[in-house]
Amino acid sequence: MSLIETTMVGEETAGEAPSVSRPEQPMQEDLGSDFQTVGEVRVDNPAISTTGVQVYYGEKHAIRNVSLDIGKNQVIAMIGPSGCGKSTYLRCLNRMNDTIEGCRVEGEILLDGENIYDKSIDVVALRARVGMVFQKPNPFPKSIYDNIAYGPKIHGLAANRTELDEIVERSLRRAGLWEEVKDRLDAPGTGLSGGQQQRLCIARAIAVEPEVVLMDEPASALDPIATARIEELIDELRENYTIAIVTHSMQQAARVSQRTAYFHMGHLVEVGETTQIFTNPRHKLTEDYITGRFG
Amino acid sequence: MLPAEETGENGMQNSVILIVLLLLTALGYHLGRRRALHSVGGTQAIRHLHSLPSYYGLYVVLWAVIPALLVMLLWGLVQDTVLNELIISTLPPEMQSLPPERLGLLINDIHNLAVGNITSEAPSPAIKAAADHLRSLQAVADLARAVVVLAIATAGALFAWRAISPTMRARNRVESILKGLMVASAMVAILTTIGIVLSVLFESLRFFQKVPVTDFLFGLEWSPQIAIRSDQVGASGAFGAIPLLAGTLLISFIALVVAVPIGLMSAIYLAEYASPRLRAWAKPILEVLAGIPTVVYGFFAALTVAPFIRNLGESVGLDVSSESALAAGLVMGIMIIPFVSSLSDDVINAVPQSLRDASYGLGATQSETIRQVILPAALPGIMGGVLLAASRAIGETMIVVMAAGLSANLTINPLEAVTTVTVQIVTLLVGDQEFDSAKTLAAFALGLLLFLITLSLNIVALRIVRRYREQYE
Amino acid sequence: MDRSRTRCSTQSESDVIKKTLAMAALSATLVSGVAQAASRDYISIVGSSTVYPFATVVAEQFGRKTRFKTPKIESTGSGGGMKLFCAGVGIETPDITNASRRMKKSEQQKCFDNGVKGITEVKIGYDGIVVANSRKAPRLHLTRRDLFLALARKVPGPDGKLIDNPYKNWKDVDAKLPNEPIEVLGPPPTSGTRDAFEELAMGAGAKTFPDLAKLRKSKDPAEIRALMKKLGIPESAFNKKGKKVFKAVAYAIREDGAYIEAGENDNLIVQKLEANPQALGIFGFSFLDQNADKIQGSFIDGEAPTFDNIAEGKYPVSRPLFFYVKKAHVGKVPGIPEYIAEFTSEDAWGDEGYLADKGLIPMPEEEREKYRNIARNLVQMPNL
Amino acid sequence: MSSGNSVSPSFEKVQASLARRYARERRFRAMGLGAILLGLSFVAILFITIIGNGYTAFWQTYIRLPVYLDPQVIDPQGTRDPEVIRQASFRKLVRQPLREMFREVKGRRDKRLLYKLLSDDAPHEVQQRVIDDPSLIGRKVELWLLADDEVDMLVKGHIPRETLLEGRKAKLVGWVDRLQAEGRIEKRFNVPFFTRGDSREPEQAGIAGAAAGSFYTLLVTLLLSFPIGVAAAIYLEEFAPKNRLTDLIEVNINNLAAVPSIVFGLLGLAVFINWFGLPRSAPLVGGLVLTLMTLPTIIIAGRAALKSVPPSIREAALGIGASHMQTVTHHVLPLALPGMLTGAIIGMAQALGETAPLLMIGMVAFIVDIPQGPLDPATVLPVQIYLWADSPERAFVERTSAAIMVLLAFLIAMNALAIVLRRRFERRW
Repeated sequence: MSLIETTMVGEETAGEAPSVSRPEQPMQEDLGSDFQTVGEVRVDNPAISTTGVQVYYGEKHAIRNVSLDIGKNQVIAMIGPSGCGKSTYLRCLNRMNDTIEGCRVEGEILLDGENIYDKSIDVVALRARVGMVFQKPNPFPKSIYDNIAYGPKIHGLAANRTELDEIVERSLRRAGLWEEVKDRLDAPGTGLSGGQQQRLCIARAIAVEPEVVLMDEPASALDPIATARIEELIDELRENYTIAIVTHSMQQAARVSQRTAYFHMGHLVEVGETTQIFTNPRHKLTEDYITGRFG
Repeated sequence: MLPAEETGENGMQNSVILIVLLLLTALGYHLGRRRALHSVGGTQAIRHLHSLPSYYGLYVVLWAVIPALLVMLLWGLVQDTVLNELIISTLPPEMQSLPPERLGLLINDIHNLAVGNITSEAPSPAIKAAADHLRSLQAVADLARAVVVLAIATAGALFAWRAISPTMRARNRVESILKGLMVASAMVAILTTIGIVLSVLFESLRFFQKVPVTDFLFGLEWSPQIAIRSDQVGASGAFGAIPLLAGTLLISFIALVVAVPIGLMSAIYLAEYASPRLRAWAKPILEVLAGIPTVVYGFFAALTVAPFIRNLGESVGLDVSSESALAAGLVMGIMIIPFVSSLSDDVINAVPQSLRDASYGLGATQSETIRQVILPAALPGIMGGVLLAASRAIGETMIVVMAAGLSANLTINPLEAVTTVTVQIVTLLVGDQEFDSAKTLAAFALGLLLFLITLSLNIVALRIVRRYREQYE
Repeated sequence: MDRSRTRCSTQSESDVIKKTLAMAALSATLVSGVAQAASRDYISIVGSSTVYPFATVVAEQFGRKTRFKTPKIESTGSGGGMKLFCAGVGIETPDITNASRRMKKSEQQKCFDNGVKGITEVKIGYDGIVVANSRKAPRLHLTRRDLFLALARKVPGPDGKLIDNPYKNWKDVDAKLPNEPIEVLGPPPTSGTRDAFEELAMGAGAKTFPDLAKLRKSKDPAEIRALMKKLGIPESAFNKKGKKVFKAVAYAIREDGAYIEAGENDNLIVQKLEANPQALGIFGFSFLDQNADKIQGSFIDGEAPTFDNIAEGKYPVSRPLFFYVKKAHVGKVPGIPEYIAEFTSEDAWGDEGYLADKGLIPMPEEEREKYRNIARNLVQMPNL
Repeated sequence: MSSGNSVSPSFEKVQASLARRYARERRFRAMGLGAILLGLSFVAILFITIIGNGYTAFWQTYIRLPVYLDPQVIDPQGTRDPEVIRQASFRKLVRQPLREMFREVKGRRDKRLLYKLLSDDAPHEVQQRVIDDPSLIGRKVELWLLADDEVDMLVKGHIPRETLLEGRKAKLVGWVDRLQAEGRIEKRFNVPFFTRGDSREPEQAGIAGAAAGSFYTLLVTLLLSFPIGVAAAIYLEEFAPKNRLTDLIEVNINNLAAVPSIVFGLLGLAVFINWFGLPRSAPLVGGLVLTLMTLPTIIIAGRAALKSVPPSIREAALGIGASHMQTVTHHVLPLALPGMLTGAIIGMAQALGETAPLLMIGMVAFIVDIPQGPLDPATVLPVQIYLWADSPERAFVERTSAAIMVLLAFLIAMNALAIVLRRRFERRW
């Protein structure tokens, strides 16, 4: 385990003008191509370990040299202002970026020690291991049952109908949705409320038994009560899954995650224990962001 | 070339009126806008206006144009009648007392003379005088029309202009006029249907007086060749529509069997797999198929495909009719591929990306995503496309006229010749047979039948589509 | 801010104006359209698709030689033409209708009822109906009896009673004919060609059977009933006129697939014959004439379907063609007498006229003279 | 770094299924590609057949003859007045060189056949030349004159020599051979094909009349059906309340899309001709009928395009205080317009190729004069194709195909427009 201590650049920035901050301008600050992340990027038992990830959308350099570990059975929150690249980074982790034309990923992303961008890696199998939940609830135009059963069916996880029933029930229970929908499994998934739909999508993701679940602002389209349900759920899921969550809400990050990573203009600025990040940010940009000076 | 001149003159007069009208509207627009602005004291106080200044301008324009055009149209409709009446009243009494058709011919002669066309007989002085009179009347009428139309336009504009005040709800008024126009446009569909029903209903009723409805609807034999003409006696004259319907359905079915898989798979490939370049080329090329005239397809079917199928059949020992339903169906299928593919493609593109993401995020392959997520979501739209294609197939005429033949066999063997409803309509209507026989009338009855079938089919289909929509929206 | 707002809305409103103007232009066209409909300065001709090719040549020559506009000729079929022609008098109705058969009494009655009283009938020549096959196959020598036996729905069986046509092969019809299945592409019942073929070929073929010939002539109900019984014709088909019963038998073409109704497009039949050498086709002589490299006409009763044979009346299956003129329109629609004069000139319908080049079989000279007089003097067809 | 592959049991199942799933994926993809290739090959076969049949029609056979423009025949008084020249008979002048060249031809019949080397139109051509340039009078000029269609077919090889040798016109072959040997026969670009109206003589027949007819017909159709179609689509999709009337309209539109075109012909006959008294064979009536026919297509496509504009855009516009109408005209309509245009182009393409309904309203007609407006009697390109296809003369076969080629050229132009529109405006929501 190499611990990359990278305070140099950060200290410089922080030391230069802590009080002369120009909150209206930090977005223009270019951190430079040799910027080094502040904080501990590596953990002891990573589910995913990334090193020097670069993402380009055509000409646009969207992710700049990000190295980060995602610990097993942990929740890691990615925060940062809009357009900072946190979603892009998340989508690298199960190669969802492949579906976007003109997107190019460089660097090393290891899942259980295998580089997922390696030619030998099968993207379908990868996504079965690294599931994803999206910002907007996107249930299929099918019944609730079929929504959950979809993944297990295509992957051939259930040998027969009984097994499939079990998987559906288990997933819905884990997602805390079973009691609400058990009487209407044949109703269309699109007929549920927003919060229920999102939990349905989570249930759908975990029905495939992934190792890692990526969540891209899963609660941003939901009301506070539904959000609270989702947050509870994330906390419960941590037992079985590794979760990476992108969120705009710092409170949410503080509530659900163990580690937090702060992104800024494609750079991973700072990463650390959630409590540390929120109570004692080490980089000035992180501090500005969490204290609400911009973003 | 003289008549062309006449048309030109008429057209020129119209275009002059239209150009002046155009200038008037431009002026009206400008003035209306200015008055609106002035009424509140300039651009600074624009927020005191109820609507944007341009709406006031538009309001003036609509008032100028719509009444003027209506009057112009109406004038055009009555001018000739009125002029003819005037001319007739000046004709000698013995001419006036002619029966109306003859009088019409006489008027034609006068018109031809008036515009300087060659006439056959040396015109009588009375006719000559009438022609001169007509010419001068026409000149007066044209002038009067221009004056009246433009006056009405000006009056309308002035009226609207004077009504402008800051509190006038110009936007709402303009919008309700536009909305009225839209409703009128939508009503065209209903008018068309009424027109169709009326055009075929009466003749059909006359047919059903001669041939019982039940014989027509449930008869298993179609053989209009005998017992129709007054000097022919029939052994088996029959007007059973079932063989025709069966033939229509057989050919349409073959067409759909060809077009739906090819069209749908093409649409899927183009929407989901193809590079933008292939897509940009292949889609329009496929659409060319929809635009190739059916006459061309008819020849293609009859001269290239039918002999080919026949030879192919013979080489494997099958007895294939030279006008097989298969040939017509295949070619018709080719024709309707783009109906399926274009519309499916649009619908597939309209399926939200988030559904694709969700499926990929679960580790589905592209084909799994397409088959299990995108297609079900796009199904109502695709059904719409298939439905449109099916209606094309059922209603298609020229291909089957040329390739499917006329023998009304009740069969489901695609290698035999069958006939369709449309073919029979055409043959019955443009043949050499005596008119007003049950045969001609049968064409209208077939038209009505076809119309009713497609109507009920569409109502059912629309219900299905709607239920899907409600489920997934 | 304000300015951009206004501009934005003006733009879309200019669209509205454009649309309004387009509508205006169109309504103006409609207006002038209605006005125009009140007069006509060209001859309007409708009718048979068989006469169409001849009428069009005449019309073109007429348009070129005279100062009148070239007539408009629609191919509506004889029946459709009659319907339009008899709809009434007035410029919205046609001046002349072509027909590949004589005007029927019922049609003349309709004309009369609608005020079309003066009609001149002009016979213009003949059209031979040929039975042809691909040049790839041997040329056939048929008789009208062969045609009847091959194509009738019911034919006299061994015991003289009528039976469903059993012949599937030409050899069964006549041992001299080739061993090929019977497959004949021909016109549908709606066609004038079919009418003529039934009468001239099938009817004549049927008459070679003595019982049928007797039936045709008979007007005695008892004799008819006896003959019908002998022939096995059901009672229900009885008619006072033996001829009608005869027609019902002789003119009925089989519907078991050996005779294929192939539409009115004769060119298409030619192409199909080429693709399928076993098949025979039935169509007008002009198509044979033009496609002599691809198809050959069968001999019928020993006569080849040649121009001369048809003109001389040797070839048995040919029919007359006509046109009808509405007298009321003469003088009111410019050019009608001149058009008739062109049609009936020797240059056009003569033995060496341009119509002969197009495949019309000219009438004998006396007949031409007769119809020329009728046409030029607009002699009225006898009223009912 | 990582603890190796602690693969879960479910993942094993995933891996086990992969090969099968990828095979299915490949099959599916191949099917898609196959479908496209099949579709494209249909287009190719059609085009090859048509072009193979028709390209020869763009060249026409001409015969070069030394014509003496005899002043005695043309203009004895020497007035050089075009009116005088117009009255003169040029037929003799054109036949003279043939007589001189083939002195051995005797007998009325053979002479007539000899004159058949040239088209009927040849004298008119010479006449026009002389009118354009009266100084030619009195000179002997070598002129290229239009050959008869049979000569043309012979030169192009569409009629085998053997067949002609068997027939009444056997002698033609020898004469043509001689002219060819003397270099007096040449194939030239067929300009008349594009500038003339219909004719019964194939060598003189052109598509200009039908093209003009198609133009006026489509103009009427476009001007009526696009605004009405778009307005109806907007109303139904954006404004119409959900009630019985709307349902009725909707059912009607969908049904009209399925009504056979021939029935629209019946409607046109009954309503426009018999009731409104509009003239038969007029592009105006054709245009009206085709408008009613294409309206459903345009409305359905228009509604689909409007539907694909996400509601969020409407809400956004309404949210900042735009009226319903403004929302539609400023935001929804511009976004939906490309889709609507695609529908309109498909509709117009249909209209351009439609034959059956025009049969009923008298557009299947022989019309020589090129129509000058939407009210002159006219025919349209597909009907012209239908008519030519039905003509017995062999030379019409290639002309039919050539006319099809021209029609297809128009279609391709229209489709090119559709591509441009789509390329520029297509978007995915």
